Amino acid sequence: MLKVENLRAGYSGDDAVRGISMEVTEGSCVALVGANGAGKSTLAKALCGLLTPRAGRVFFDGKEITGLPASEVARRGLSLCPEGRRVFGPLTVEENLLLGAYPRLPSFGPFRRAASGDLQQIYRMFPRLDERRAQQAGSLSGGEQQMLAIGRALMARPRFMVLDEPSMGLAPLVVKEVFEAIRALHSSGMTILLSEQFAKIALAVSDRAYIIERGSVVLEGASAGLAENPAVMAAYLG
Amino acid sequence: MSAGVTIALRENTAERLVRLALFLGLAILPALWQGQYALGLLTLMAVYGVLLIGLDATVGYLGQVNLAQAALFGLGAYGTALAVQAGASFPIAMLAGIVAALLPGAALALPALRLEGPQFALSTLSFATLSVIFLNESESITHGALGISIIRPSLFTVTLDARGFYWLCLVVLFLAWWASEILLKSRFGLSIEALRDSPTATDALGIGTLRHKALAFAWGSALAGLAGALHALNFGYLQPAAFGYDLMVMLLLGVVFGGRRSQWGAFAGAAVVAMLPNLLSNRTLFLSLVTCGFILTLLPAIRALISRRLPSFRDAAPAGAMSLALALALLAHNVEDWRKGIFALFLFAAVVGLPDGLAGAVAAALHRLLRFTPDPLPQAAGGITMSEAISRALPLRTVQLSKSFGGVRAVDNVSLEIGQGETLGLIGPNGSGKTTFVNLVSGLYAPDGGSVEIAGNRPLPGKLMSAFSAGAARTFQNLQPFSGLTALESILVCQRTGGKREAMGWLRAVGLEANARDRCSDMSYGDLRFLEIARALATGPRVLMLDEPAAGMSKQDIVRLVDLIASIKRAGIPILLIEHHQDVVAELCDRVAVMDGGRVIALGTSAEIRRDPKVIEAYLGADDEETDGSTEREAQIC
Amino acid sequence: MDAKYLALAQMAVGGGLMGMAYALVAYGFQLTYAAGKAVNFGQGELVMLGAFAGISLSGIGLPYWATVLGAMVAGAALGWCIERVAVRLALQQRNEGWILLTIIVGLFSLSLVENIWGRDDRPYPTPWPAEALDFFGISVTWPELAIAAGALGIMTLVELAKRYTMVGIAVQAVSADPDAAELCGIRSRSAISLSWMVSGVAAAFAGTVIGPVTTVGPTMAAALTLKAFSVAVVAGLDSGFGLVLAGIALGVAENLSGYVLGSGWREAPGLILLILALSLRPQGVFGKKIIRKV
Amino acid sequence: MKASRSILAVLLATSFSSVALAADVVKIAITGPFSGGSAPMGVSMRDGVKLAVFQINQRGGIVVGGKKMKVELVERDDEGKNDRGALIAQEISSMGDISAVIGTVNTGVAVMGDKYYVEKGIVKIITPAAGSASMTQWSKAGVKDLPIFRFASHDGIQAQMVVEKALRLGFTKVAILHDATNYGVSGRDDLIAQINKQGNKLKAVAVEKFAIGDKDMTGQLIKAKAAGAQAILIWGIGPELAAVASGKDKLGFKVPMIGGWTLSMSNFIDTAGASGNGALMPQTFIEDESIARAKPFIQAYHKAYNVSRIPSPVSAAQGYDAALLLAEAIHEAGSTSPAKIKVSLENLKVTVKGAISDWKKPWTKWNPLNVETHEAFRRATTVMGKVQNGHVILANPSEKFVLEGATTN
Repeated sequence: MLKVENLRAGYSGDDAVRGISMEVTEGSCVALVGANGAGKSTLAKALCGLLTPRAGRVFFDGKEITGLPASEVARRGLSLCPEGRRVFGPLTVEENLLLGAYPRLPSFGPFRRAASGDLQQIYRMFPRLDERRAQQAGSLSGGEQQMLAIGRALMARPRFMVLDEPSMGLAPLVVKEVFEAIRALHSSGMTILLSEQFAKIALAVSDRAYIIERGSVVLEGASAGLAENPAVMAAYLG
Repeated sequence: MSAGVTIALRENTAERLVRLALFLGLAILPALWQGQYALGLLTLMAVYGVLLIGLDATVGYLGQVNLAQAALFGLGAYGTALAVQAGASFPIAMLAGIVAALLPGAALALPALRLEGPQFALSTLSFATLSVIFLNESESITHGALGISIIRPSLFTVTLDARGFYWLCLVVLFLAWWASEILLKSRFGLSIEALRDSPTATDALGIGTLRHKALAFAWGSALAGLAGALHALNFGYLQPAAFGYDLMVMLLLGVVFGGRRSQWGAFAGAAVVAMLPNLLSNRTLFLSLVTCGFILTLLPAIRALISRRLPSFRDAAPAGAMSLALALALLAHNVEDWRKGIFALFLFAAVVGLPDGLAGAVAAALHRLLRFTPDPLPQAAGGITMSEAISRALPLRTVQLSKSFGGVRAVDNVSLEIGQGETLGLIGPNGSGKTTFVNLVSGLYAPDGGSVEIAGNRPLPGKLMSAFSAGAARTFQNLQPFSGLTALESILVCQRTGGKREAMGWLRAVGLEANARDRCSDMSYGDLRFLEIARALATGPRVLMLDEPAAGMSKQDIVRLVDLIASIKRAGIPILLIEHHQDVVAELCDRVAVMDGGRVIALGTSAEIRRDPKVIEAYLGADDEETDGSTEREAQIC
Repeated sequence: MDAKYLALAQMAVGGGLMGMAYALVAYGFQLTYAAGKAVNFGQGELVMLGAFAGISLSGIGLPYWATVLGAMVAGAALGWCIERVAVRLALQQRNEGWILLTIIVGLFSLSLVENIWGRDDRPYPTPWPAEALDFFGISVTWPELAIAAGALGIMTLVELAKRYTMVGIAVQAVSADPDAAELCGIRSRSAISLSWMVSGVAAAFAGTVIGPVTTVGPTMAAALTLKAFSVAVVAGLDSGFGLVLAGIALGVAENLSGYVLGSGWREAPGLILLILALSLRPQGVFGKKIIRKV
Repeated sequence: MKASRSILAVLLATSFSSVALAADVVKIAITGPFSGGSAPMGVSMRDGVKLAVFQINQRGGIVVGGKKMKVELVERDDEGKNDRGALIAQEISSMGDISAVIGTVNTGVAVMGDKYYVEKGIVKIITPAAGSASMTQWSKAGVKDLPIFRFASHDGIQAQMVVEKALRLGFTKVAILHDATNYGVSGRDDLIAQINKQGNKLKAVAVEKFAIGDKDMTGQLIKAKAAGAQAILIWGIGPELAAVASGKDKLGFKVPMIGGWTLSMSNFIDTAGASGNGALMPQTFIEDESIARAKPFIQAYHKAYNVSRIPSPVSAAQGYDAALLLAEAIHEAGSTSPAKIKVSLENLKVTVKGAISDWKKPWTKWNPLNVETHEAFRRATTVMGKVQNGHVILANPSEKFVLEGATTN
């Protein structure tokens, strides 16, 4: 479903992603595991168009999407749930969710009605968001914001979701909650690319994984196998 | 390949020679280009040159839109005119002009300099309006709208005619140029530039923001007053309305058109502002100017078409503007009526087509054509040593430090200490509060609760400068380079003692000796990280805080980095090291603190930490079974 | 009521109503600032162009309300143009170019207007009755009331649209976080364009309601830009209806100080207060505080 | 290389071509604000001058020393800004082939720039700037030989007429309103001096100022009303005058406005609408086709510039007549040299029939003790005009003879 060929990307100076090739098949959950600064987020941004790659190509559903603006990529069904959550702080929880469905909602018409079904689904999935639907997103706790970010990405009815560091800055209990939601999503058939620094939990959720170090893939394979691999553990705690 | 002459001139020498030639040329110009008008224009250009060099100190070097320069110019002019009326001699009258601009400028500096962006622009604008109101309404002093007429007094015993006065203006311009260059290329000037690129870094490194801003503003005001004095003596008649919004806009356009952060640019801008609107009155000259401009602006668009791509907006827009100007010039019923519009089109084409201004474009072209050898650099001296006698106090101690943002507790009751000569590692997953902790210690944020003690001092909460004075120096996770400065200059601004030799020494210490002349904006990410460390070291800190120095570095660079930190450690400087690379932490740190969710969950030697199940869990993520147990354990620790 | 106090009240009311005009123009600043942190120093010229467009339309015989609509359409087009021609580039270059390019566009508009519509001030024809209304001895004219009603009306309308249409919410999302908005499938650039168009509409509308009071001429722009800019910054560039309060405060302060100190000094106290307010609250009186991140 | 050299040659040739042609033309410069706030006056004046020059050239030009020479115009827009005006004066005075200059609206521009003409001895006819300072500066400086002439009813005359009118209407208490420019402030001073001179029978109960661009005059008017003013004596330009008129209406303050000639500008009359009716002002010219003398000029102007009304009729007519007078002086001097033109302007032999009057020796030899020597207009050549329903008419129809114009001076 997603195919990346020899992608290079970065901000100023050196490339942060130095020639990564990878593939995600439909219905699978693939993890990108690596320490902070390994290039996972840069890769995620380059995939979904927030960052124009310097070289290499990205295919989604067999069509090239390299260099398309992020809004275009999102409209094709690839949804990124960004690092650091990036919820719209001044807007309410419900408005945040509605924005996720923006391309298919009427611009001026009764948009709430058009989205009510999807909203109900998200609220069922994250009851806490239901309680706070009228609250400003900026005033939510970190875990709630993460759920909101996932909910917002889901509102787009994506066929493919990229979750970038969903555990960042969350207390362990909350991380558990978030990952349960991800697991549920996966079992409902969603294709997921999960970028995560916590190797153990990422490998537990995913089918396959790529281990990334300094912008390159150093290991890849089935998650179960990698979890047993002492080299992976070593990479994480020296 | 042209076998052309290799120019063996040193860059600065070449610049000085060209400038000398320029001034000599300007001085003999009245002999070639005769007439009062020529003299009038040249005099105006010289006066505006002084004014714009002053304006450039704030707009260019400080990077703030200063809308008060025209008013300060007016105040200076009135100061001189009133002094002349009171019978002052020539030099005293000039001095009066400078003082008349400098004092109100200083008064404005107090409130305005704490502001940035639109707010700064507005406060200077308000000041400008107030000044004009004052000049207009104080009829008993300034004669209000009726204006004030003076006769130019003689300079000592010489009565200056128009040409003599022009030469005087040239001399003043030369001195203003020279003094500005000395001032703005000195450590002071470098500090101002550093300030523009990252006020956070300048505060954190003790360069200080407010003082430099105030001085830059004062210098700009003094030059405005000087220019005003010349203006008053030149025309001999002043009215308040002349120093309003229109003049201000012209001055601003002049600085940007000429090129910011360069005396050459200010001069070019002055030439354009003084000459262009007046020369446009001459139909023939005007038509040839528009035609030349049109042809020049066509070049980028044609170049794009030749390489078979659609010209970008930036390539096409100047050509569009100039073709409109040409059409107006040829077809308009009365061109004089469209003068302002055509002038606007000219400026539009220039601002879009030459983002670095006229001087910038010319300098770039020259550098492409000729090769200059740069001035030699001094030998490196010095190295990493502890700067002052080691005090007995703990280099760093925090007690129950807390900070929340929105609903998130980013730092939660953190108490840590660093001992003499100790290197403390601070690790933890992304978003666990490490950087917020450093921001609290270095005074970027004021804590919600708890206290910080640096080398026995208690800095004011939320004041970077205060934390720096106490002895803390830091690097930044998101780089805060002084983009406009070179590597060497970046060190020079941070040094508290020593000169270029010592600065080279710091560069040598981090292995960037060869990059001394590189502009920070052109340096690689890894090199900039090393430069940040050199910057922090150059301030002579009592405790050094490194925020993820290895992030984004290549393997070889990390090896270099480890060596560098080891040598800093050997010199006895205490270090707080935030790092993700476990091997780096293990090799360097005496003790390691692990943060998660804003709290310290473990503290001990690297080996101890590595065995700690909570740490393993925090790093590898929560498994189902482990999570349940761990939350309880966590509660016991904190 | 004592004649002296009546006079003061008259001045305060007149100033307050004029302050609404400042607020209305300032609102245009706010819209574009939210969209891309750009301040349009040509905002006053937009007001002027809108007013002239309206006058031209009434010249061909259209009724007042139709000229207002027509001017608003023209304003939208002009707002779009400015964004495309001057602002987008300046934002890409990330320098102080924005301020200059908008000034340059304003300069060109001025020349354009002088040559198309002439250099004279002229009245904006309205259907309002000419005689003034009398409220307990304070006279208020219909066009002045129209400014107040128009300002509140259009600001309410736009604010409602921002909250209760999907496009409005999307524009807010873009101003909060353009990248995250892109990820939601919102075309940030179009949203910014839209903000400029709405800003242009507000400016042109302002021209059609301010024009009848102040008359319309090429020189009307400069004074309005500066006043409105002051109001926008002092209120806070993200303050919403805070503008109205700041605008009224400035208008009243001007008029009262003009009356008490003499008309030459009318702007002085307001300006001094403005500098003080900024030095105490740099983010604006009603603005939100900004957190620095490194 | 060759091509570029020939392009250069062409460019140089074209830029000097004007010099080459200069031999058989008379060059006259027009300066004034053609953009910005005072542009309506500047542009009307310019168009008046151009109309006269067009007519002269149509007749073949000016006969100078037996040779017919066409008139060539150089236009410079001073934007009403002093420094720009000063630079233009420097430019024109160093062009070397300019015989004379007509223009200037803003008194400040004249004060700052005219010294360059005086230094070079270039003839300038100031019109329509009426501020006193533009001429009195030369008597103050004691200049012996002055090439500056004025062709406008100066503020001294105007203030005298305004005060006379107020007295004749039986007022005792008046308010003085003026704008904050050089023009307004010196107008205020002239008014106060005139009140004094005419025996202090009027009392200025309120003296108030307004800024250019002010549109709300309520404060000034409330004060005037509270002080019991029976009339408003006003010195300002069009748009602000209109704001005063409509402010008066708003407050129900029904007193007449009497002020400087600028009350006849179309931007006042149009903008003030009905509230402008009854405003009184001294006029040297009234755009009224029933005045036989003025009719041909008015019709020619309307036709040439495709308008139905002149924006500032006084400026236009004064510009027109000034150009005619200048042409006659050049003819009588028999030379394009400014020095000779100056002498013949001081001693014009032929009566020039203009749109305003028959001009018979309007100027005499300069005497620094008496600025009137270089002033063309007198109290007797100026009438009172009145705004009525969008037009300026004679306030006192019996004065029509002045405009029909028996010979002046």
